[in-house]
Amino acid sequence: MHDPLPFRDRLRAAGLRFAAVAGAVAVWWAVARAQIWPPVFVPSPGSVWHQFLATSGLTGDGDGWAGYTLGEHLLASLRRMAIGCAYGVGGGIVLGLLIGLVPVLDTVLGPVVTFVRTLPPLAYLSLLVIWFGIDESPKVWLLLLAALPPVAVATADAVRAVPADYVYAARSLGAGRAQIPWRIVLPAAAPEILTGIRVAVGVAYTTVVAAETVNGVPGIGGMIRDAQRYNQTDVVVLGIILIGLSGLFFDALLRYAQRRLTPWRGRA
Amino acid sequence: MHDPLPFRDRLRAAGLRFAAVAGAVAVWWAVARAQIWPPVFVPSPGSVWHQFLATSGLTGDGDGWAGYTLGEHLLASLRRMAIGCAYGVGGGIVLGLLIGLVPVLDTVLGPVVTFVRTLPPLAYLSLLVIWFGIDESPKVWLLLLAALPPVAVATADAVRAVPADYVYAARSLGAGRAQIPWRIVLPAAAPEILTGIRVAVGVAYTTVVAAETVNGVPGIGGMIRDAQRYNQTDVVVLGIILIGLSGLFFDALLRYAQRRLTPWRGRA
Amino acid sequence: MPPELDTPVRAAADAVALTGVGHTYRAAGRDIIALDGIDLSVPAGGALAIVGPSGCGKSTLLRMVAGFLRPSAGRVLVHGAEVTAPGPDRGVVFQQPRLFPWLSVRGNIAFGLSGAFGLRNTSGGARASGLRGASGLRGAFGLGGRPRAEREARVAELLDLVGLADVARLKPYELSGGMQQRAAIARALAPGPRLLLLDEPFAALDALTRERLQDELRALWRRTGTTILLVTHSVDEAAFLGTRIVVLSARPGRIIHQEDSTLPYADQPRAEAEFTATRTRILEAVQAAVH
Amino acid sequence: MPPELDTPVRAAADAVALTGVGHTYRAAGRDIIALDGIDLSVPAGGALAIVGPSGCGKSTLLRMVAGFLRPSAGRVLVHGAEVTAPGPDRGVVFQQPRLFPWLSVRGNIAFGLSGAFGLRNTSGGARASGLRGASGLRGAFGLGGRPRAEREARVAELLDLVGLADVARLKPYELSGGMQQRAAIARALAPGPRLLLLDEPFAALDALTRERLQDELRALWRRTGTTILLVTHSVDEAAFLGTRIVVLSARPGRIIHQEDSTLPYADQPRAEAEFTATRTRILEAVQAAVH
Amino acid sequence: ADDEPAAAPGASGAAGPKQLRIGYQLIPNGDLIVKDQGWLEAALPGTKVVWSKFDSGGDVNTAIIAGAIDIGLAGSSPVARGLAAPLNIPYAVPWIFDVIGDNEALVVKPGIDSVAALAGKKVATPFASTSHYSLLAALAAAGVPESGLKIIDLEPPEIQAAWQRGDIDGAYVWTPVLAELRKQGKVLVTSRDLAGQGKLTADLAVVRKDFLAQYPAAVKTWLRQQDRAVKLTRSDKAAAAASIGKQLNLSPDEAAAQLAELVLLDLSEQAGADYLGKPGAPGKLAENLHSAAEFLTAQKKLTGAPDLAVYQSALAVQALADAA
Ligand SMILES: Nc1ncnc2c1ncn2[C@@H]1O[C@H](COP(=O)(O)OP(=O)(O)OP(=O)(O)O)[C@@H](O)[C@H]1O
Ligand SMILES: Nc1ncnc2c1ncn2[C@@H]1O[C@H](COP(=O)(O)OP(=O)(O)OP(=O)(O)O)[C@@H](O)[C@H]1O
Ligand SMILES: [Mg+2]
Ligand SMILES: [Mg+2]
Repeated sequence: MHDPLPFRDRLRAAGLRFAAVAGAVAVWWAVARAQIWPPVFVPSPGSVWHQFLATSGLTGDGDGWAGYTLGEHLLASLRRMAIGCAYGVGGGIVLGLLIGLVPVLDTVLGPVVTFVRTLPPLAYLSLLVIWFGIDESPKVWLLLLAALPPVAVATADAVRAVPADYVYAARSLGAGRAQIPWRIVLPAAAPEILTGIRVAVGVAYTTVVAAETVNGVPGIGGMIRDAQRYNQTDVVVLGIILIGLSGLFFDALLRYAQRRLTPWRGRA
Repeated sequence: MHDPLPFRDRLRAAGLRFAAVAGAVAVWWAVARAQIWPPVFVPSPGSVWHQFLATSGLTGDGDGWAGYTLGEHLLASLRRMAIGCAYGVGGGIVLGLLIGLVPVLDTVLGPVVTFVRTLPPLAYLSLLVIWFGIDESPKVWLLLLAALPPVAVATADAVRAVPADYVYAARSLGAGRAQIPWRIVLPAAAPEILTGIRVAVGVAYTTVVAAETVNGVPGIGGMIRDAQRYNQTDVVVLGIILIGLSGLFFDALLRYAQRRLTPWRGRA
Repeated sequence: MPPELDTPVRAAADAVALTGVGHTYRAAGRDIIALDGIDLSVPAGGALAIVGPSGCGKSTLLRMVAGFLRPSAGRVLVHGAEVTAPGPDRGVVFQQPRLFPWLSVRGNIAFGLSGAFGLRNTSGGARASGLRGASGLRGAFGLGGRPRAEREARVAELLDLVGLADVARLKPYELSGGMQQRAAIARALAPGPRLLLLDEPFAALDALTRERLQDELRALWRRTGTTILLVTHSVDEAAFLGTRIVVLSARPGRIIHQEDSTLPYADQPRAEAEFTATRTRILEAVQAAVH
Repeated sequence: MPPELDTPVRAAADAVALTGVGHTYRAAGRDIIALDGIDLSVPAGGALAIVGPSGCGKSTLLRMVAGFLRPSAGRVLVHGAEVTAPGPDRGVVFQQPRLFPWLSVRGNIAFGLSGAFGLRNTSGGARASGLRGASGLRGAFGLGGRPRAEREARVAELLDLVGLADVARLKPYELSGGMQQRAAIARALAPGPRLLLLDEPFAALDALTRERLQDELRALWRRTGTTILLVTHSVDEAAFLGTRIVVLSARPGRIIHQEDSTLPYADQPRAEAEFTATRTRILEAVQAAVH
Repeated sequence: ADDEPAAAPGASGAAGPKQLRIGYQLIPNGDLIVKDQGWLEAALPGTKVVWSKFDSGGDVNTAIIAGAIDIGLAGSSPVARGLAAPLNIPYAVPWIFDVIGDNEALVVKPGIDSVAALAGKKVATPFASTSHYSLLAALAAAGVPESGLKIIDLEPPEIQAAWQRGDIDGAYVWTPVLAELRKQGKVLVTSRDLAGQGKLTADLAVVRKDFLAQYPAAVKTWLRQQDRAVKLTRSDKAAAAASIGKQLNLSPDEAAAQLAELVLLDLSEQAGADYLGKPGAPGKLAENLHSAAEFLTAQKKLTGAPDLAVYQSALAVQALADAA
């Protein structure tokens, strides 16, 4: 849906965002200041900033956290995220296509996917360890398992919503059965698949702490977990903010991709 | 997308499903039997069945688990799920509509939602306890926070995909601005919102163990955690199966709703 | 909403007035000038037929009057007020049917009659709501806010008018192309708008159904004084219905021929000698437009 | 895929044969009999024009021949083989354009030419691929699997044919209704199918463009021997293009009039005396169909 | 001291709390016996006893801060943290549920014979737990620097899985995973050994200070039930194990075995100088907590250890003495 009279004031948007962020920080500062909740739970912006400086290695007085700088923690987590999401998204698209296109697989695989996507990661973490050890693999697998279902569900549903006439048209134009998924279904379903990917990346993010329960340092999730157990809430909040900001960044990328790749949304 | 030559053999579907389940159990049994992994990790179907009988109170020799029967655990969790999902879905739809419809809110609220939906629940669980205590509220809140984002994202994206002409047509027919969301946008976006709800329920399910970390008995998640602590993997697997089966049930309901409510998918 | 809506319409005033209107789309990295320097007016109660080659900007023009698009240049006035948004005073039949897929045919037609809209529609409603006459329909029809029974009766009459009474419960995707188009016409007529904007409304209909609906539309227009803006590819249709006929040139659309006609007021326009003459003039203009 | 595809077509054989074909939809809890007891055949190289009131089942019939729908009763044979699925031997122009929104106009037209399809199309391709003649196009056109340059040349010619050369890079939603329809026609022609199924292909076009494309279609048909199945609301069009003309009754669609015609083989069919006579006969049949 | 439960209501009387909210954990000690037998409910008839299960001392700390529970169970590490800045939780320790004994231990793969031989190896333990503390204490005692080996953060089920695969060479962990590891490994150090060296770890009771001040009688009753439970473990092991087994969903045999690995102290033993101590003479537990805090400070997990006096004043020795 587009505004009937579109008017894009990027400057205004940036201003609004800035105001919103400034407002949020101000509220945070006030809440921390008023000590409505104990400082262990709501640390002040100042102490979080201080932790940022200390752990990022930007100032001399800190040497990171648990032997790694903030950047190293973040990078380690992002690397896992990237691999896990890549496999999860790829697998989700393939599974979703199979389920959406092949009735037999919908009957058999559909329930399997639904079953698997309800399973709580905390319950099967030890299985991942026994299968994949304690290094990168179990973390990547967990992130994969978190990212896959939203994409699979969105893809399967999107496939069912592809106008049958597109498929008929393509078949009449000589596209073989094997080409339909890639040449018709995937592009036609792209908008909803991209929505599914956006959801999936978010879900993967929420799983990063659980994934880094297993030998998770370096890693932002491991850092958060560690800090939380020692009630170093300023570090926890620092980690949360970093996660959120990087999440914002990737979501913005995905939304950009969505706008570029599926410009016909709301107009076709 | 519909098969060009539709042929629905419900019996065949049921048969296929049954065969798939039987096959899965057989593989499980074989794996457990072969002891590829120690029984602590892969308990046999038999011992899980035994635990089911013992904890469900169906036989005399068991009196449930931690003082509650299996049914009570399941019911407690499902109740939390139902409330959390209801609020999460409701809130997600409202937020999604606001973000999708009001550009200013897209600018300001959009990033907030994205930020929040990346946050790992394990990191803010203690805040929930501080704010909401240790009874039902923090659990319901956690489930709510898990269920809301997929719905909000799917709704906002679906709103953007609503053909502008529908809105124009409605406005020309006398619908006021205030009526557009309910009379046009919501029904037009319904298919994708329902997909979002399906994803959301799945995500809420995966969170149930985390939600029941604190004072989680009765509750299937609490039961799984307890059993894990004492290496009673058969109970863990039993809990996982129950979660998965109830997830299958609710997903089937949602898919049925999807078929009934949005029959035009793939044909309009 | 133009304030005039609640005052009686001055018969002689211009219902639609475009001055220096142009529209430019941006697509594939370049500007596409769809319309350029259009000056045009339709008196209240008049019927403007717009003819022109495919892609010349007819739909664009209609969408600007409807308030779906803002002109890149010039001003679009409807009932004296500048158009800023769609409104219930202007009923629209889109080039593609655009029925609401989640509503049945009946639901689509009833959409504009629902009680909640009552206040907005009453004044405009008095205009074009009567459909009696040639089709044997009778009664002055209430609009939004009227009792349920009255609304239902109106929907039933509209269904009869467009010949969809027996498929009222079907969903749009269960209709044939022509049936969808007829449902869209009934939907636009339902609230009885003062101004009807029709984008090739009869293109998907067989010759006979088309002629019957042309007759109905003319009867409705004569009876209620509704202003009509009709985009059509049929020169016959333009001659039959247009009190003013405008021919646009190929892109960028400019007015290359304009004439007034009294044919629509005749008893049997198609039988008049002038009919053929008008057709020929328009056809020549269109020929000039394409080449 | 019918095995005949790879053998030379026997000129006299029936390209399309329907025996006792009926189709019943289920909607809103009841059965809607769209078509009933249709017996129909089109000789290879013939052109069948189907006329009938809106909603009588014309699109349904076409979709069954295309392999999109399975008949509820009877058999549909194309080139001697029962239709079970859509295939590249049958090019389809839908009633709504149904262009792929993710491809540009050029991309849509080129879709049926992509190399990967080469093997499937070659035999059918030999038939209807040449577009030269009236439109000034020249060369016998290669299909899938042919060199890129050849494919590009073919797309360019098709773009010229339907007058969309200057908007080749636009996306479908950036086109006017008529432009979309023209793009859909070009897309269906591209691979040179043996059988063309056209569902009111010119409905959204202005009179002149329409006439030009009718001429082009006839030229192509005469040159290549492509079999044509044309659904149309225009009696003129049916008389101009149909070597066999069929009139269906209102729902349930049954054949109520059928005639063969040699007009399409004439140099100037519209100028023939028989043209008017044929028109009149068809019109009368349609009138009977509606009432 | 095995008082008639009926004596308690007389003491708390009408001034008793409306409800007593207890945070418990699944650890085979007296608390589970009290819960299973319903002694508290019987001894405090005017009070509604609410039992809430927790998974870690950290969660108990949080719940106390949130004001969601009155009495809870937490390990000595979380209590040492809770009493230090920034938490500064206003709670006191009136009871030691158990001193960790053989139920937490350092197990290593065969072939490793001493703590010193762990240099360069991978050892797993759940971070921030009593086991983590004990592991580091054992390493310090053996003179192995922390940087000399790789210490990995894993939860017990994951430790078992990693051990199974051979990804780790050793682990400091508790039962039941410990029992599984012991089957294929070798125990180098147990927490009982470390307790003997002054590095005691324990599961402690914590009570909100304002609750303690307001309802001393209820706390007294609570202490007496705990004492009664400890005495039951000595007088009727089978009954105690049955109760615990029921709470843990374990067979009585298994429960008995696990119970035996812990050191349970009765009321008079708790008042000894090694533990809580007496009014005016706080016991060594305070030093223990203090050294744990200092240790955490060295680990940069605390910004600074509070004074010993903070820990001494946090021992609810008066309540303990009153219950005697
Ligand atoms: N959304 C759009 N983006 C870019 N260009 C557009 C868009 N809509 C229309 N155009 C261009 O504007 C021109 C006029 O389009 P319009 O739909 O008004 O034509 P029309 O006169 O209604 O044609 P038709 O008779 O074929 O419906 C066309 O050349 C078309 O390519
Ligand atoms: N998907 C469907 N479900 C139910 N009924 C349908 C469906 N499609 C078509 N019909 C019904 O079948 C009948 C024939 O439809 P069809 O589209 O073949 O008509 P048509 O001859 O092409 O009409 P038009 O000229 O208006 O396009 C119509 O009455 C329509 O209501
Ligand atoms: Mg148009
Ligand atoms: Mg049709």
